[in-house]
Amino acid sequence: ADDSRIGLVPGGPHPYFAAWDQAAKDAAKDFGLSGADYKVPQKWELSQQNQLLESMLSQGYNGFLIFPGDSVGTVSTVSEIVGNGAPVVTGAGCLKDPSEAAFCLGTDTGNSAYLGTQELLKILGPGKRIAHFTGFLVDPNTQLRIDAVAKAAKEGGATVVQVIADIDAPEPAEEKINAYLAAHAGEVDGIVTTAWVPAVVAANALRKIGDKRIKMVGIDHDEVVLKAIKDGFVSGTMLQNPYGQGYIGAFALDKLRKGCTVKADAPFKSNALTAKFIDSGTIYVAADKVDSYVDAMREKTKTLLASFGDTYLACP
Amino acid sequence: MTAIFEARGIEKSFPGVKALKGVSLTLDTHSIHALLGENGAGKSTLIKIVTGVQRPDAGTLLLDGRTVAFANPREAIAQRIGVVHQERNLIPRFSVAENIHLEQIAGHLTKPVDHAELNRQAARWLEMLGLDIDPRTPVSRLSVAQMQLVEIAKALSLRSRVLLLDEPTASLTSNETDRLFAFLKRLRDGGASLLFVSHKLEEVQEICDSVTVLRDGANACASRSMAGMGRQDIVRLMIGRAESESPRRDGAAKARQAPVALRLRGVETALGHRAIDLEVKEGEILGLYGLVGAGRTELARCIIGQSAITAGTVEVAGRPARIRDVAEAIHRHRIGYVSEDRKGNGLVLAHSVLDNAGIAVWRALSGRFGFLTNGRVRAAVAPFIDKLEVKTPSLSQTVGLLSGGNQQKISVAKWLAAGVKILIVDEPSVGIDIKTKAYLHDLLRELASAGTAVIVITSDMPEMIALADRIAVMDGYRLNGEIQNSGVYETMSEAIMGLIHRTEAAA
Amino acid sequence: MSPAALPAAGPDGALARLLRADWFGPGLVTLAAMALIGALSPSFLSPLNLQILALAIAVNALIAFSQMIIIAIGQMNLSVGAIGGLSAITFGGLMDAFGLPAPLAAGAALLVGLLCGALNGLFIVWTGISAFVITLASLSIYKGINLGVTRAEPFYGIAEGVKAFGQALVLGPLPWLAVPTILVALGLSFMLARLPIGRFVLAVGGNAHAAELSGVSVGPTVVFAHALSGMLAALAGILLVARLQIGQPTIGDDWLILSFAAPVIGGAVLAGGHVSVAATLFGTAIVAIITQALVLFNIDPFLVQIVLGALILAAVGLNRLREARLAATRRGAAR
Amino acid sequence: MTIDEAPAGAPARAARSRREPRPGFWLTNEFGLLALILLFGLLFATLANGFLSPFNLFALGRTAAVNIVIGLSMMAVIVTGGLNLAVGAIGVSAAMACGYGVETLGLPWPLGLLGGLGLGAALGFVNGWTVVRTGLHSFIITLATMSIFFGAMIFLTRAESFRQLPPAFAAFGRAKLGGTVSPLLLVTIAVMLALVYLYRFTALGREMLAAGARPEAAELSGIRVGRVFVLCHVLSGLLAGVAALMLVARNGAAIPSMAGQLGQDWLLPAFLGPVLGGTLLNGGKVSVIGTALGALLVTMLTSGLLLLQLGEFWIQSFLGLLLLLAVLIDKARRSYLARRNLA
Ligand SMILES: Nc1ncnc2c1ncn2[C@@H]1O[C@H](COP(=O)(O)OP(=O)(O)OP(=O)(O)O)[C@@H](O)[C@H]1O
Ligand SMILES: Nc1ncnc2c1ncn2[C@@H]1O[C@H](COP(=O)(O)OP(=O)(O)OP(=O)(O)O)[C@@H](O)[C@H]1O
Ligand SMILES: [Mg+2]
Ligand SMILES: [Mg+2]
Repeated sequence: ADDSRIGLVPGGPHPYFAAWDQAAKDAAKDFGLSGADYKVPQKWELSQQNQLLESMLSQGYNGFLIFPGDSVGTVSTVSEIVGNGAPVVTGAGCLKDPSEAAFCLGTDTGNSAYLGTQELLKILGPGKRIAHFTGFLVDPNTQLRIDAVAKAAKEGGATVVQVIADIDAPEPAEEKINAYLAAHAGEVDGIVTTAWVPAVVAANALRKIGDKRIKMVGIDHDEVVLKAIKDGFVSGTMLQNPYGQGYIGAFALDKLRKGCTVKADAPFKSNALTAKFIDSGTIYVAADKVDSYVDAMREKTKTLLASFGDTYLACP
Repeated sequence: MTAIFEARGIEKSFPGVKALKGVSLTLDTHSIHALLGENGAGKSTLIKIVTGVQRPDAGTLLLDGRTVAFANPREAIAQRIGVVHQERNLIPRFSVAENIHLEQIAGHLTKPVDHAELNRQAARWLEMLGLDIDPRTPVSRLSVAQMQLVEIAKALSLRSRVLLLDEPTASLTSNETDRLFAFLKRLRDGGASLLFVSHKLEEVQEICDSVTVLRDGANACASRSMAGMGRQDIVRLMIGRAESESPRRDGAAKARQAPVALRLRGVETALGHRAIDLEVKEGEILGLYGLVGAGRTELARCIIGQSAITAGTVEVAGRPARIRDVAEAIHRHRIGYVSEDRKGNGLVLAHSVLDNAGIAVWRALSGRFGFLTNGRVRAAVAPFIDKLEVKTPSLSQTVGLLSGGNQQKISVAKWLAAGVKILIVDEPSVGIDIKTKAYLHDLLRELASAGTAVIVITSDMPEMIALADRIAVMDGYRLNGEIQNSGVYETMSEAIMGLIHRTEAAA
Repeated sequence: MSPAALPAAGPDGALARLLRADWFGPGLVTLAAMALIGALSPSFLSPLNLQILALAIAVNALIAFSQMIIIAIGQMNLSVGAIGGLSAITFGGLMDAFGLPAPLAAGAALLVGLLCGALNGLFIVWTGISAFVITLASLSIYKGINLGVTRAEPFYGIAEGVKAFGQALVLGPLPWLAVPTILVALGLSFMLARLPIGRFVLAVGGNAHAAELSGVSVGPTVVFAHALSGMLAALAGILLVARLQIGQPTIGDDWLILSFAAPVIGGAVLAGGHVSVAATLFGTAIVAIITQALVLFNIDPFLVQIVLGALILAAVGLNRLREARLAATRRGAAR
Repeated sequence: MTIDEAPAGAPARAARSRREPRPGFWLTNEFGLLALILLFGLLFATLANGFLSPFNLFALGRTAAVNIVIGLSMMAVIVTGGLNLAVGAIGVSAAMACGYGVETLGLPWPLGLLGGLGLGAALGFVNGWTVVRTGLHSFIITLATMSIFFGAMIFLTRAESFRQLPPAFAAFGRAKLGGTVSPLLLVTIAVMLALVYLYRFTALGREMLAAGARPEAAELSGIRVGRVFVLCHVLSGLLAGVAALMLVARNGAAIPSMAGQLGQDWLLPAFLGPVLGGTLLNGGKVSVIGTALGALLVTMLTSGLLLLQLGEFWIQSFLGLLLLLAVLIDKARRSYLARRNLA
């Protein structure tokens, strides 16, 4: 409606969310919102995000797409926001049930890691050894990813020989991943990365040692990773759909403000965190699709949007 | 003799204090000029203004008849005005040599420092002052007296035309002082102009040609010739009346029968003392004399539990005592120690007068849940602060802002308030003016008469002879012997020096 | 190494002097750690691994030096990371967006670092407000500019020459990236030990008032130290861009702790006046070796932090033990 | 002992010569901060929409309440001339211990709270004891223990949150007294009062200050410096625990990420308050009120800037500039007053 002011708030500054900015602008135009803004906490800090959200509420924003800074810690903030009459949808990451968020629109982090590992094993064949590079341990998703990779490896008859975590910053990531490859390159056949920075750094590291024997599956759409795929140093990457999250999230929030409600019998999926999960799309991109993945994502967004209202919302 | 430097009508205020009220002073070539006054009279402030450390509120400075204004110490140094400040101003981790020549280094911005050359040059200055230390030693490892000599060497190395010395001899013994004076006289004869601040009037009379006296920030006399001035004349100018000789104590005889308060037997320490046998009786004042580096301060530190006693026995009030830390010494055995290094560890300079004077009694004064108010502390310490005539705008003044002498009074007042049974006083009158010194001596005597055992460590021979009942002489971390004090300066000083040189002769 | 660590009086030989040197303890710990880890896991001493180690040390040492020079004047610089980050994106941005040749871009980035540092110093001297507060504010400003310019997105268009430089080797396992660091280390040692400005820095840190009284210009010295610190941080940022091959806006975000840890492990006195280039270098090496060892021995990621903390404690504890021994023997010899 | 028998005239003179003038209230840090808070408050109230809205004031107070206690926790160690990098790690550990006690062990919540605080104090003790025993700088010790405490917490909890807490917890964090005041603010005020009492009116508090300002002098005056320093660290740990439990109430759960990786997110608020409030980093001087005002000022600046909606990525720059501006204004005020006082 014309009085909807939607805020799109990630957990902190990160290139992944850049697409939300465009999505917000497009949504405001396409759906006739009075405003949709992408606002970024200055740091990846729960308290900073909370403060930003509180401030936006004071400024009159009345619908929020939020990437929860913490899947449990943000529950309380969300319920405060909802208590003030502003609907909340979580995007890219979910809140742990129970929460007052309408639903979660994102990538199933665990499943994505699971699928990515499967893709890797498809390339490697059975009985191989893989390493897993991932992000901060304080992020509960990290544990989900570790478990998912382990599960896929077990099913595929591979062994996870090493997990390196807490490398969401480029410097330690570079140091640890390189050190690992320097010492153990011969003892590992594949690498799966489930966080942005490790994917970038590992792609560069493989390029550096020029070893195409080790196969790698990355995550997200960083240019370095995409280029490494083209050049053959990385086999593929698990892409998510940030633009779709932002665009559809804004659409749904506007509807919710107009009096729509979430259907009780909607075909939500469930993941490790919530039973109200909607998959915004995950695709595996290998060298053949590097140039066309954007179209694929657009397509996915379009189909999701077309049926979204009917599938998930009950409108007066 | 011609005037080289002149200060006219200098004024300077600090928050709450008017430190200088129109002070004038003229320095001549070929002369040593004394600047005298009580603690807080404004001597150091005047020196700081002359050397560009502080700016005057009013008044003019003339060098060679031309008006000068120094915006910072560098400009004064450039005009060859050197200074030894009252406070130690050395870079603790730099070597002795580099400290001495820091001004030189600051003069050549691009020339790499030649440490070997600096060491060679510094060695010469050290030798001239009779300081037997390696120029490569970091100054943080020196004793107070050694630092003072380094600071003097630093000023001398500039070969200044005007040299201001603010209590350079405060922590020196007569030996070093004599050496220094010989040197200063040579400088004077070479044409330099020297300003000398001291509270030891014997020294002033020995080497000064003219004198300026300050009283409460104003001239009591400006640049008068010393000729014909007696000690009493100077004293009258300084404090407005003549000095009253305090009579020697007669308590000494009584004390001889009193019970022993502290006894050391065959004590050896981790710091290197050997075979120390020493006792002090209640009501007795024991003097501990020795040259710089004799180990007296160190012995005191071992007694109060700061360093370990490795052999022998210590008895306090007749009972064997093992003192493990200073808190135990103070609270259980009631032994207090007035440190010689008041800036380093005698006072908490950043805290108020009240907090410093009361620190040793907080525990005793605090009530339930450790409750303690300023009022209660003030009631306990104010009498002593008054008695010592501490000059401070208020009890909440920061101690670091007081004049040197007044700081020293606070560090003594602290122990008076604590009411200890054994008091060790290390160089008590460093930097204290004669009036206060007399008070302090009276006070120590009074304390002793009331039954406190007092150990006085001092390198000031006249003070030692005026104060002590009995004098123990230390050298090289051993006790050389003891003598009863007869109070007659000549015989006593001879006897003491005899004891000191006994080992040297033997060695 | 500062000659403050020069031996004192006494008839002691070269060995005693060595024992007393600041870098000796950390150096010993470094060697012992390398020998131990090398014995347990031979691949640790492989050329490739040594090269990785050298790369990590090369950048981290510059970060540590950048802080060390400020510790030397008895202050803190909380904005090292922010300056490094800003310089890094300047370097990357000029190449990516304006197609500037790498040397020019690097020069500009160094200038940005120098300027940022000098501004810190000027403000501290001019206002007399503690460096902590000023650099805290400027940390926010510099980091904010970084975010404002990049919108948190990296610059990818790094010149090929820079990328090649980031991976090239000089000799054996010694990477080219380490060369600027080695030069800086040598220059800093010489400056701190022999050049008047270096001595001023240490004098101001040891006792600013005394230095002022001795004719040292305290203000300019402080500004100089901060400008130098900014430039070293910038250099670290530039090298990091070469190493990471992208102009990450997050560069510098977590330099702060590291920048203090290495000098302090190397025996720097936080109160000022005493730092050692060699010891800081070894401090950096110790942290890098520990980090690598944790990866090498495949420590459970949930245990990594505990082990890291314990090892740092062990390293400084060992060094401390040596110092205590030394002090004890010195006291014994005093008499 | 005759020490008490001062000369008859002395006490009278003491009273006369020392009318303790309050050393320029207008010159104090606290007044400066208060003036700045009013100044910027007024500015934001006129420029920023919604600054004075009840919800914003409520949120502001609640954020400030936690930041103040975090600042006080750091202040307790800065007194010794050291610092405590492990405040965040201790805080999270305390919160998780409380959550574990209540959720897993099923303890009644007051016991859970006590358990959390107890662990905070105990970890503080570990820090203090290690610092005093080894003689190493607290920087390096707490750097290491930060890793160790946090690592142990992550290892034991596997980064899982505790959220089955009594609803009273979350209700407390969200309650509004009189529409705008968070009860967390009251907790903070209680903590401040206790600390003011400690530093002003107890022997222990004074000993902490004296020992921090000059350990050598304090030692020679009979203060057991080592013991006092350990107590400072214990106090710091305890306060970190209090801050963490306040955050538990605010978040309605005990979560391992509430202070960020290694608890480092707390470091900035931990230092900002004390430093702006006039606590000397080399020890010996504290200001409880100043720390609180400092934390409040920063929280307010952040809130005001967010409301002003300046370019979203530039906010941090503006915050830095405002901070700089604030200290400059304060500096100008001080030199102005100092000049006038002397004239
Ligand atoms: N920086 C300062 N701030 C406030 N008061 C000061 C400051 N410096 C000196 N004063 C005060 O000015 C007066 C003169 O001090 P000054 O140090 O010049 O005395 P002095 O004659 O050198 O005494 P002493 O013999 O004890 O060294 C004293 O009352 C002192 O407390
Ligand atoms: N070899 C040494 N290395 C380092 N410091 C030393 C050495 N020898 C002595 N010192 C220092 O020199 C000083 C010697 O003692 P000090 O001069 O204080 O003795 P004292 O008898 O108390 O003399 P005074 O009271 O006249 O100063 C001590 O402070 C000690 O720390
Ligand atoms: Mg003086
Ligand atoms: Mg002595």
